[in-house]
Amino acid sequence: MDKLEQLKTTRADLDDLSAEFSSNEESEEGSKDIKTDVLTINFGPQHPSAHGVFRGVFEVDGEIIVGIEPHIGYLHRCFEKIAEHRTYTQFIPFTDRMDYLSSMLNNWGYVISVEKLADVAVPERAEYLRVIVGELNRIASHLVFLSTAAIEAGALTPYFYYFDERERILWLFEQLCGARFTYNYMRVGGVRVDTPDGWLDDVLAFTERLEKTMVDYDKLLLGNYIFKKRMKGVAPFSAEQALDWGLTGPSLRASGVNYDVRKADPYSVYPRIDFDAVVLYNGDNLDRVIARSQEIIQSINIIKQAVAQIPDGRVYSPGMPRYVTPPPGEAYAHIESSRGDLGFYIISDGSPKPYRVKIQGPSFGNLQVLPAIATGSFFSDAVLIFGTLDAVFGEVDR
Amino acid sequence: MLTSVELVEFAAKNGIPIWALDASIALVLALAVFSLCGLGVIVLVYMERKVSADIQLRLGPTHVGPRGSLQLIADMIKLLSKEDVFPKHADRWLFRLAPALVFIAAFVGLMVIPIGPRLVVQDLSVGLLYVLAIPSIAVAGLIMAGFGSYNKYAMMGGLRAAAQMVSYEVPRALSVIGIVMLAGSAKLSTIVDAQGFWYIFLQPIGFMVFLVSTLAEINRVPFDMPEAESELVHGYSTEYSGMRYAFFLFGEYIALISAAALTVVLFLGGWHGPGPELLGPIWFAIKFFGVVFVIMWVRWTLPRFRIDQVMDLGWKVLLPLALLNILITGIVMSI
Amino acid sequence: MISEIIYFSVFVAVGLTVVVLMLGIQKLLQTKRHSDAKLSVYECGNIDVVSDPRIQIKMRYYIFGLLLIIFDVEMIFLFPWAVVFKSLGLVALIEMLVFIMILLLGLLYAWRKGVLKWT
Amino acid sequence: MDLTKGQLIQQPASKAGILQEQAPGAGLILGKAGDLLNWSRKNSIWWMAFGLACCAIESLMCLNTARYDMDRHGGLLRNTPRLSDLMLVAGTLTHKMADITQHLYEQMPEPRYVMAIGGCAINGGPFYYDSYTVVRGVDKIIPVDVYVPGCPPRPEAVMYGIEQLKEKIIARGMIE
Repeated sequence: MDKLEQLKTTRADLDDLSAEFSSNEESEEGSKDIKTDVLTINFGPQHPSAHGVFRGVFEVDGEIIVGIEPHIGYLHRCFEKIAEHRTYTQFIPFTDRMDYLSSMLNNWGYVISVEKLADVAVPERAEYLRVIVGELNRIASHLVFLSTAAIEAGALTPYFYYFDERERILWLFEQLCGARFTYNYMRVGGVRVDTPDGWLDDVLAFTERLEKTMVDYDKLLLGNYIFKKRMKGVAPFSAEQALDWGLTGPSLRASGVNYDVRKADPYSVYPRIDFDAVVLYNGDNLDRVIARSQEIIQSINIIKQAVAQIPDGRVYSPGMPRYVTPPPGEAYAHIESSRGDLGFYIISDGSPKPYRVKIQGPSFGNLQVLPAIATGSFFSDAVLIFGTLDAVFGEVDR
Repeated sequence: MLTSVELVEFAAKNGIPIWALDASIALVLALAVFSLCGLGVIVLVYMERKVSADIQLRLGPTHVGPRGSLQLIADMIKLLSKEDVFPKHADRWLFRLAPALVFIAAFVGLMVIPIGPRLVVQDLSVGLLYVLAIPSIAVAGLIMAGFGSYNKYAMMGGLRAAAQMVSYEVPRALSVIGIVMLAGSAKLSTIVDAQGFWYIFLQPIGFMVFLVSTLAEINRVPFDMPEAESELVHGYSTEYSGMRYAFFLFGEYIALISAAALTVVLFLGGWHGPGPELLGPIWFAIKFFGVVFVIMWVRWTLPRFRIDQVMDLGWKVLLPLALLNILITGIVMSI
Repeated sequence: MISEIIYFSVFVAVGLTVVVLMLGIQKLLQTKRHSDAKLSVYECGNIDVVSDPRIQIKMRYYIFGLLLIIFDVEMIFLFPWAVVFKSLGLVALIEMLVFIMILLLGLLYAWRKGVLKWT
Repeated sequence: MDLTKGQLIQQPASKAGILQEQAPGAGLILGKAGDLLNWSRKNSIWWMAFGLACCAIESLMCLNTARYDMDRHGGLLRNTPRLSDLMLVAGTLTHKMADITQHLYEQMPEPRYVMAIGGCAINGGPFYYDSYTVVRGVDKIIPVDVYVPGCPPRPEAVMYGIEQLKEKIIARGMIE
């Protein structure tokens, strides 16, 4: 009996020994490649290229990103809950502050949903004005995108040129509705005011100027060898991946998917306007930047046609009540915002206040892809990828 | 030389040891160089702000002093009166020594640069080697700052500074070998005197390699990896405030001064120009500001490289080009 | 030689004096009001430090550092050679070419082995 | 989060202050020196790149651009609190962001100033009075020097605010 025990323990010892031996072998093999740790870096909320209040916890091995954990919610202002306590018209200023770089388009997305819910007809002139201001705002937003992309790549100068052009657009908006930045211009059933005298001529003059200057700016930024080298082939995104992750807008079209709400589900007077959705095929950083730059050209094209086609008449549909009270029911409408597919889903219970407003913001969908495509890239590129995904945190957090 | 025979005789008569005489003259000269380079920093920072403003459709400083020229003075006095934050976790000595090292290394490098005929503090026979080697010590300061501040961004900035130095030290030094071969000396004043015909025309490849690696050496765009603001918040100097930061700023601009002056000396004929010899420093200044303007122009036009691209450029393009330059120079000179 | 060393040390001393003097003036002028938060590490505003910055970080340019030493040594050999090159002539050129070629081959070898790639 | 923990640990004033109290005649010299310091402080206001929401685009980004160009007055955008004199709190401050804002403020070296830009930073905003996440004004957590109203204020308004801050800086003595 004792002998058996002894044998057993010897056996166990031997097992231990062999285990130790094998583990030694393993550690020896491991020591060939010196063990290094990953550095956990906080990126944001206060960071020069955090685009507001994004916080990403980046795990960096040397210079390569091995993991990203995004933290959002630093700007959560509970818009959807607030909407339930405001009348339909009162909620329009909130949409301004959602995606604050393209306020007009957010206004538009909201009022178009309410109009669908309440079945309100919009005068022709108002529709054209919406197209004009919407596209102007898209240009302004893309200009901010291009300038931040340039800053993140380390070039400061393009930012000043792009913002100069943006100032001109803001000046036009100020002429139209009195505000530089948060416009509150659209109303359920039209737009708030008609254009001042000569405003459309100013718009045309601006588009002609921008058409010329954009050529120079593209040469300055997109034609730059270093910029191209930094951007080309970084974080490529195939069409399937883009669709799986729910990307929308220029980022999706840069991956080769021809989906533009203005074409796929036309609204307003877009069917009467001849333009192309910008589709590029590599889906890398460079394409995402070029897509924006080319969309500016397309927007100029749209504005020119809209100004040519705009009829005279009223801009606000007659007989609209002070409080819009849609019948009970629900409606969903979406538009092509400067960041992608912006949808509003509104449920009405027949009272002057909505029962529920659900906002489908494109920035959120675009941002969630960041860990998937930025892992494995350089730290400096991860910042660029985050920039080219073009998230606005007013809209991500709402 | 400046230690003239009379002075030595005077010293010998009065029993002053020769080293004391040397030291006192050196002190006077050091103070002169310091005030000159202090003035240079003020002019260059003002110039940088004005040039960048001009490129960016802006005006630049206009309100402080005549045309905003007192802007840097206001900034400096303000930095002098700011609170000096010494982070709790920072390494005591590394954190303190880093700005001093960056500043002193850049300042001491100015010792051998001739700005006119015989206008040089110490005309070393290995002046070229000295002026390449000493300012590079500043990189150690950046690494110390990065490691000492116990901050991740600073840490990465310091490591990048090291990576960059590793890649650009060699091409920069190799690119001037051709000049040494042509001039037959590593003494800077001899190199200037040998330039009847500017070396920029005899050594175009060398000049390009030298200019690019100089940009990398002094951490200017497109090679400002150590302080890449878009990802590493302020790079190696993230934790520094007040005067300690100002020394980094001084160091950076003095490095710019010495790099631009070296470019003038090596490739643009130094103080040579039409007119009497007395105008030498003026010609030197004109060429100097020309080079500085080009560096600033590049700074405000180009984006930044990525770290691997930076190293690729250094090892795979500039180093072979520099070696090729030596080869071509040697063959042409032998024929 | 001794005079050059004196000059060098005087320059270093002047630089050091300037640094000490300026920091002293700052010490006199500043308003010190420290709190724990002020002395803590800057982490983009986050209060908790999520990891230690002084870890064993991966130095991907280690091999580059080795190459730097090799080429720096080469450079030191090249300088004296370049100074007297005019008087030595063709033989010296060929000798030095062989030397450079060996190093260049080394560089090419490292390049082919993929060491110069930032992985 | 606890909104009352914003108190700083008070320490004795600068050595210059002690000197002024003890040495006779030092007051005059220090007064002149204080004028010089105040002149430099008002002419070199570096602000922190700290944007919260919409106001950041208007007040932080536009303030640098060609039309407004605070560089003319010596204003520069700095990325770290360590180099900043002024914190522009531009945008809606939420509870989640509040302690970060406070932390950043505390990391700025003295002398430091704060400007609350826009309705949200002043008192929680014209719209978010019934929001459960918005802090009703940044002055609940950090001391504010200048308030610039607007939603968002124009860049000119922010420039005017900075002019007001300059007057405040001059009015302050060197020794606080």
